[in-house]
Amino acid sequence: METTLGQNLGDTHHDHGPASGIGRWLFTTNHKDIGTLYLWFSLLMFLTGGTMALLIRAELFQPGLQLVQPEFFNQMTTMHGLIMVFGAVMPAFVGLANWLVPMMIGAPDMALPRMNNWSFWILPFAFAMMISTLFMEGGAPNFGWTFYAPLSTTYAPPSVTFFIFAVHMMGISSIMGAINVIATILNLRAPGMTMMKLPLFVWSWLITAFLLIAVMPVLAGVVTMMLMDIHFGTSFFNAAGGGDPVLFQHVFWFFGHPEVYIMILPAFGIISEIIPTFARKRLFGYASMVYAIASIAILSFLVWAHHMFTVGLPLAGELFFMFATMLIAVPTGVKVFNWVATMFRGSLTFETPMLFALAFVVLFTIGGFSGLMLAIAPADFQYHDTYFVVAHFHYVLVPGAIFSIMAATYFWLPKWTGHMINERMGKIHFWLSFVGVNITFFPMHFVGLAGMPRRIPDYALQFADFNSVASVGAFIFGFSQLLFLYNVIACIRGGARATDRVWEGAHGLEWTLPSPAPYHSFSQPPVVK
Amino acid sequence: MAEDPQKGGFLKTLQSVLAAMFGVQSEHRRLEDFSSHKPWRFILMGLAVAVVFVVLVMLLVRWALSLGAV
Amino acid sequence: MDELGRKNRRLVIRLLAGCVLMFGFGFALVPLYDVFCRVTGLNGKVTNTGPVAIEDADISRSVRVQFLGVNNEGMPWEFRPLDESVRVHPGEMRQIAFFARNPTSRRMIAQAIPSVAPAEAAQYLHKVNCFCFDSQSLASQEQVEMPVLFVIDKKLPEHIHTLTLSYTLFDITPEAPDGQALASETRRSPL
Amino acid sequence: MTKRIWLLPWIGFLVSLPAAAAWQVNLSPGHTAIARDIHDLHMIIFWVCVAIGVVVFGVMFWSILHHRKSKGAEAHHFHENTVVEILWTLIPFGILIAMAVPATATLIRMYDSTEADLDVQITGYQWKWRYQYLGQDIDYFSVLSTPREQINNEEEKGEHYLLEVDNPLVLPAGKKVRFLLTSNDVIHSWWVPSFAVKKDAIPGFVNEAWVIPEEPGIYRGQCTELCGKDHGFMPVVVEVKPQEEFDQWLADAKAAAAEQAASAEQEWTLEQLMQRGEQVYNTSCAACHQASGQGVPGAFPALAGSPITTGDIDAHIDIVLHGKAGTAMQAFGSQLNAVDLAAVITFERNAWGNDTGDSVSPQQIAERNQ
Repeated sequence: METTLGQNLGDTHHDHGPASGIGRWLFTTNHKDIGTLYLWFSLLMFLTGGTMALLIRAELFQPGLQLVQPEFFNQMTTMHGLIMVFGAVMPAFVGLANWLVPMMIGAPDMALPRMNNWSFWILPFAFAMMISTLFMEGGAPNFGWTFYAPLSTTYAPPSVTFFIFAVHMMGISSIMGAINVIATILNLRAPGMTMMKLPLFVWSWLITAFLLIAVMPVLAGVVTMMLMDIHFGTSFFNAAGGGDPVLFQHVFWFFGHPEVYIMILPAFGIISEIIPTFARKRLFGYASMVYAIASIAILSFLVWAHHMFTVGLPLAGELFFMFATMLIAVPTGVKVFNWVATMFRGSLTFETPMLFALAFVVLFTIGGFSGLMLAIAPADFQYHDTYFVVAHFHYVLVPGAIFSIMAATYFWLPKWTGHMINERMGKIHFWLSFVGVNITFFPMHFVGLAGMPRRIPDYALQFADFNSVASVGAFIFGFSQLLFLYNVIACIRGGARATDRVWEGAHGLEWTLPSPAPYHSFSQPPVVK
Repeated sequence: MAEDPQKGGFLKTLQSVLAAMFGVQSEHRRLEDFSSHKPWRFILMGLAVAVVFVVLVMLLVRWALSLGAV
Repeated sequence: MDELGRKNRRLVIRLLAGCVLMFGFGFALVPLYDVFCRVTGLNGKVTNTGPVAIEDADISRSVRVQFLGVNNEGMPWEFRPLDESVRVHPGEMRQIAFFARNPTSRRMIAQAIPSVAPAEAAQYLHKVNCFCFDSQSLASQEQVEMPVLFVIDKKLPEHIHTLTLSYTLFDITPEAPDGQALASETRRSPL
Repeated sequence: MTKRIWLLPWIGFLVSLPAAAAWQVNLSPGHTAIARDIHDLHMIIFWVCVAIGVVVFGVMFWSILHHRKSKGAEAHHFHENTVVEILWTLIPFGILIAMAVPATATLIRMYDSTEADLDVQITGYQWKWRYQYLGQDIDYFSVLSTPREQINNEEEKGEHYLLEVDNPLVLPAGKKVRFLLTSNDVIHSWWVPSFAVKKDAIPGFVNEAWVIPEEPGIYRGQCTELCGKDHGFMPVVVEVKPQEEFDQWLADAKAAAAEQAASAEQEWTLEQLMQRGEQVYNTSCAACHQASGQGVPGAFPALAGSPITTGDIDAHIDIVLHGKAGTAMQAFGSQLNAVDLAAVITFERNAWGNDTGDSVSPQQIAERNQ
C-alpha cells in the first residue's frame, strides 16, 4: 500500500512488457495479468463446482441411492454452492473489473497494484484449504452454503474450522479487491472522465464494491462467532447458553441478501455495455439505471428476512418484510424494460456476446418472476426450501450472473487477445448452454411446486420424471462448457486479427486502445471529450 | 453543466434521492446532480430516506393489522 | 504522483475503517437483535422480568397458559410440568412447578431455556421468579420440583386465548474427568 | 427467428400447467381453506407474471425480428423518456399493491389464534418426528418405514417410497388442531403441502401452527430444512380420521401404551429379544451404524466387535439410554420403551459375530433407568 503509481507504472516501466516465466504471474502487479489470473481461477472453480453439480444431478437422475451416500451428497451440495458463489462468480467479476476498469476510465493500471497481487493470491490458498476438507476425517462441511447453526456449529464435522478460515481468507480477498476498485475509479479517472461519463459497467462495480465493503465484514463476523462458539465456549448461536440459532439466520441473511446483489449488479453493468453495442444505440435511460443501482444497494439491506418466512416471525414481521420486498422489487425489475427499450428500433445483430446478453434478459426476468412469487409470504410457505427456490436462484445466477460473465468474455476477448473469436463455435456453445440451462432448471419449478424439498439425496417416485429431465439437461449444459474452454484457448492462440474497435457499435475508451491491449493501458491519459 | 454547482438545496437533493429509490431519473437532472461536488449530501439523504422508508412500511403494517382486526 | 499516493492512502484508510466498523456492526447485531426482540416480541424470546408491581387482576377474561417440558439432545433427565395447563386472569400472579429427576449415575447441571408461543405473546408473559434464571444441579437419582411464578400482562391483546410456555432443558455439565460439575461452560466437541 | 422457436415449448409448458396430470407441474390446491387461499394467490401471481412476460418478451422479440440490421433496420437514436419510464414503473407498483391485499388477508387468517380442539407437540429429532398429544398421554415417534433395500435399489420401490412412516400423526377431521413445534437437536421444518403448513422446528424455541383438516385421508410431506445426513429420509405422514374413528384410535393407543408397560414385566427369551431387537435396530440405529453394524468410518463408529457391545453390559445400557454428549448418539431412554431397549441391546450384543450370549431384560433396563 506504500506503493505509489510512480514507482510501479510510471516512466521507468514505460516500455517494459511482462516479465517472463512463472515469476510474471506470481509477482505481477499488472492489472491485465491479475485480471487474467482471476478469470482463469474462476473458470477452474466453475468447472470444479460444475463437476460437483453433475455428481449431484447424476445421483438425482433416478430415485434410490446409486452413486453417493447421503453424507457425501450433503458435502457436495455445500461445496458446490460455496465454490460457485465465492470461487466462480465473485472472482470472475473481480477479474473483469481488473481487466476493464482501468481501460474504461483511461487509467494506466489499478490504483493499488501490490494489494491487487495479494488479493488474488490469497484465493488459491483459501480454496485449496476449503477443498482439502473433502479429504479430512469426518468429511467436508455438510451443512449447506447457508450453514445454519446449530448444524454448522454443535453438529458440524471437525473440518468446519478450516471452512471458517477459508471464508475469512476469501472475505479478505474480496475486501481488498473492492478497495482497489473503489480507489481506481475515484482517483485514477482520466481528465475529463467525470463520474457522469463512467460506463455503466464501472458504475455497477463501484456500487458493488461498496456493498462488498459493507457486508463481507459481517460475513467474517458471523463465521468468527461460529468459531468462538465451537472452540471458545461462547454461546452466540447455542440456545443452551442463552444464544439463539435464529440470530444466526438474521446475521447471515443481513450479509446474504446484499450478496445476491453483489453477484448481479456487475452483470447489469455488462449487459448494459453489450446490448447498446449490438443494437447500435445508446442505452435507454442511463441516468435511471445508475440511480436505480445505487438505491438497490441501500435498500437491499432492508429485506433480508424474506429468506426466513418460516422461522416463526410474528405477523407484523412477516408483513414488513413482504411489503418491503415487493416495493423494492419493482425498481429493480423494471430495469429489464430499459434493455428492451434499448433494442427497440435499433439495428440489431446477433454475435455471440449479444446472444448471451439476450438470453440473460429473458432468463433473468423469469428468475425475477419466481422471485416475485417468493416474496408473497403466505405463498412462500409452500415454496420455501423446495426445488422451486432452487429453480429461482439458479435462473438468477446461471443464465444471470454466469451468462453475463460469458457474454463479457466473448465481448472483450478480441480486445484482450487481439484475435477474433470463432463465431461459429461461440454460437454452438451458446445454443447448447441455453438449451441445457432451461432443460436443467425449468423442470425444477415443477418438482418444487409438486412438493420436493431441496438438498435431499433421494426422492419420492412422483418427482422421478422431471428429475431425470433435469439431470440430462445438466449434463448437456455441463459438457458444453468444455466448448467455452476450447473457444477461449483457441482465441488466445490464434484467429482472425481483431481491429481496435472490434465491434461496429462499440463505444468507450477501451476500444480506442490497440488490440491486443498493450501491457500498460494508458500511460498518457487520454483526452475525454 | 451550465448550472451553478452549488445550486439546489435540500429539496433538490431529496428529489434526486427519491428518484433514485423509484429508479427513474432524467438525463438532465443527472447532469445537474453530478455537477455537485458533495456526494455526502446524497449519501446522507439516501440513508435518511431509507429510514423514512422503513418507518413508512412499518406504519403500513400497523394499518394493515388494524384493518385485519388483529 | 505523490499527490495521488496520498489520495489513495487516505481512501484506503477510510475504506478499511469502514470494514472494521462493519465487522463490529456484525457483532453489534447480537445485542441489537436482543433489544429488537424485546421490543417486538420476535422469536418468542422471553425476558427475565423479575419482580413486578402487583395489580388487580382483570377478572373479566381468562387465558389458558400451557406448559411444555422439552429435553434437548443428550439430556436424559425426566422433565415435565406438574400442571399441563392453567387458566389465569391477566394481572393475576400464579405459581406452577416443573418436575425434574436425574436418572443417571452422576451429578449433572442443566439449564432451562424458555420460549413462548405465539411469539407475539412473549412480551406479555412476565416471569417473576423462575428456575430458568439459574442453572440446576442434580445429583444422581435426585429429583426436584422447580417453581415458576408468573403474571400475564393485562395489556395482552384480546385475540390471544392460549399461551404456551415451553422450557427446553440443555445439559451444560462440563466434561470434567471425574464427572464433577465445575463451571457453567457449555463446550461440546463436534462429532 | 431461431430465438422464438426455443420459446414455444416453454409457452406450451406454461399453458399446460393446470392440464398436466401425470407429470405434476403445479402446486396442488390442497385440502384446507388456507391451502386453497394460498393456491389462489399462487395462481394469481403466476398469471400476472405471465402477462408481464408476454408484454415484455413480446416487445423484445418484435425488436429482434423486425429491428435487425440484416433487414436494413436503422437505429433510431432516442435514449430517454422519463414519462414512459415512470409509467412502466408505476404500473407494476399498482399490480403489486393489488397483490399485497389478498396476500395480507391470507397471512392474517393464517395467524388466527382462536382456541384449538387439540394440541399436538411436534419435536424434530435427527431424523424422525415425535408427536405428543398434550393432555392425552400419547407420545410416540414417527420413523421412515421404507425398507433399506428399496433405498439401495435391491428391491422394487413401493408406491409411497420415502413418504411412508411406521406411526403417522393421526388427527380428527373438521377440528382445529394446534401444533407446537420444537426440536431436540438441529433445525428441522415440518411441512404438509396439502395443509399449507410449513414451520421450522428450532432447538430451544417453540413455534406455533394450526390446521383444520377437512377430509379424512392420508397426507404426506417431508422435512424441509437441511438437518444432516438423513434429511431426505424423515417424511411427515398425517392420517385424518372422522371424529368417531379418531376417538377409537385414541382409546386403542392408550390401551396399547398400557399393554406395552405390562409387557415389560414378563419374561423374554433370547430368541424373542433378538427378533424384536433386529426390528428396533433397523428403524432406530441402522441409519448411522448401518445394517451391517460396520458404521461409517470417521462419522459413526462400528458396533461389530466394538468394546461397547462386547464389553461391560452396564456401560452399553448407559450409552444407549443416555446417549453420548457431543456426538450424534442420542439418548434413546426417552425414545424407546424398556422392552425395545432390552431387545436392541441384546441384539447388538449378539449380532454380527459379537456373540456374547448376553441377554438383557426389560427389568434390567428399568432398573438402570431409575
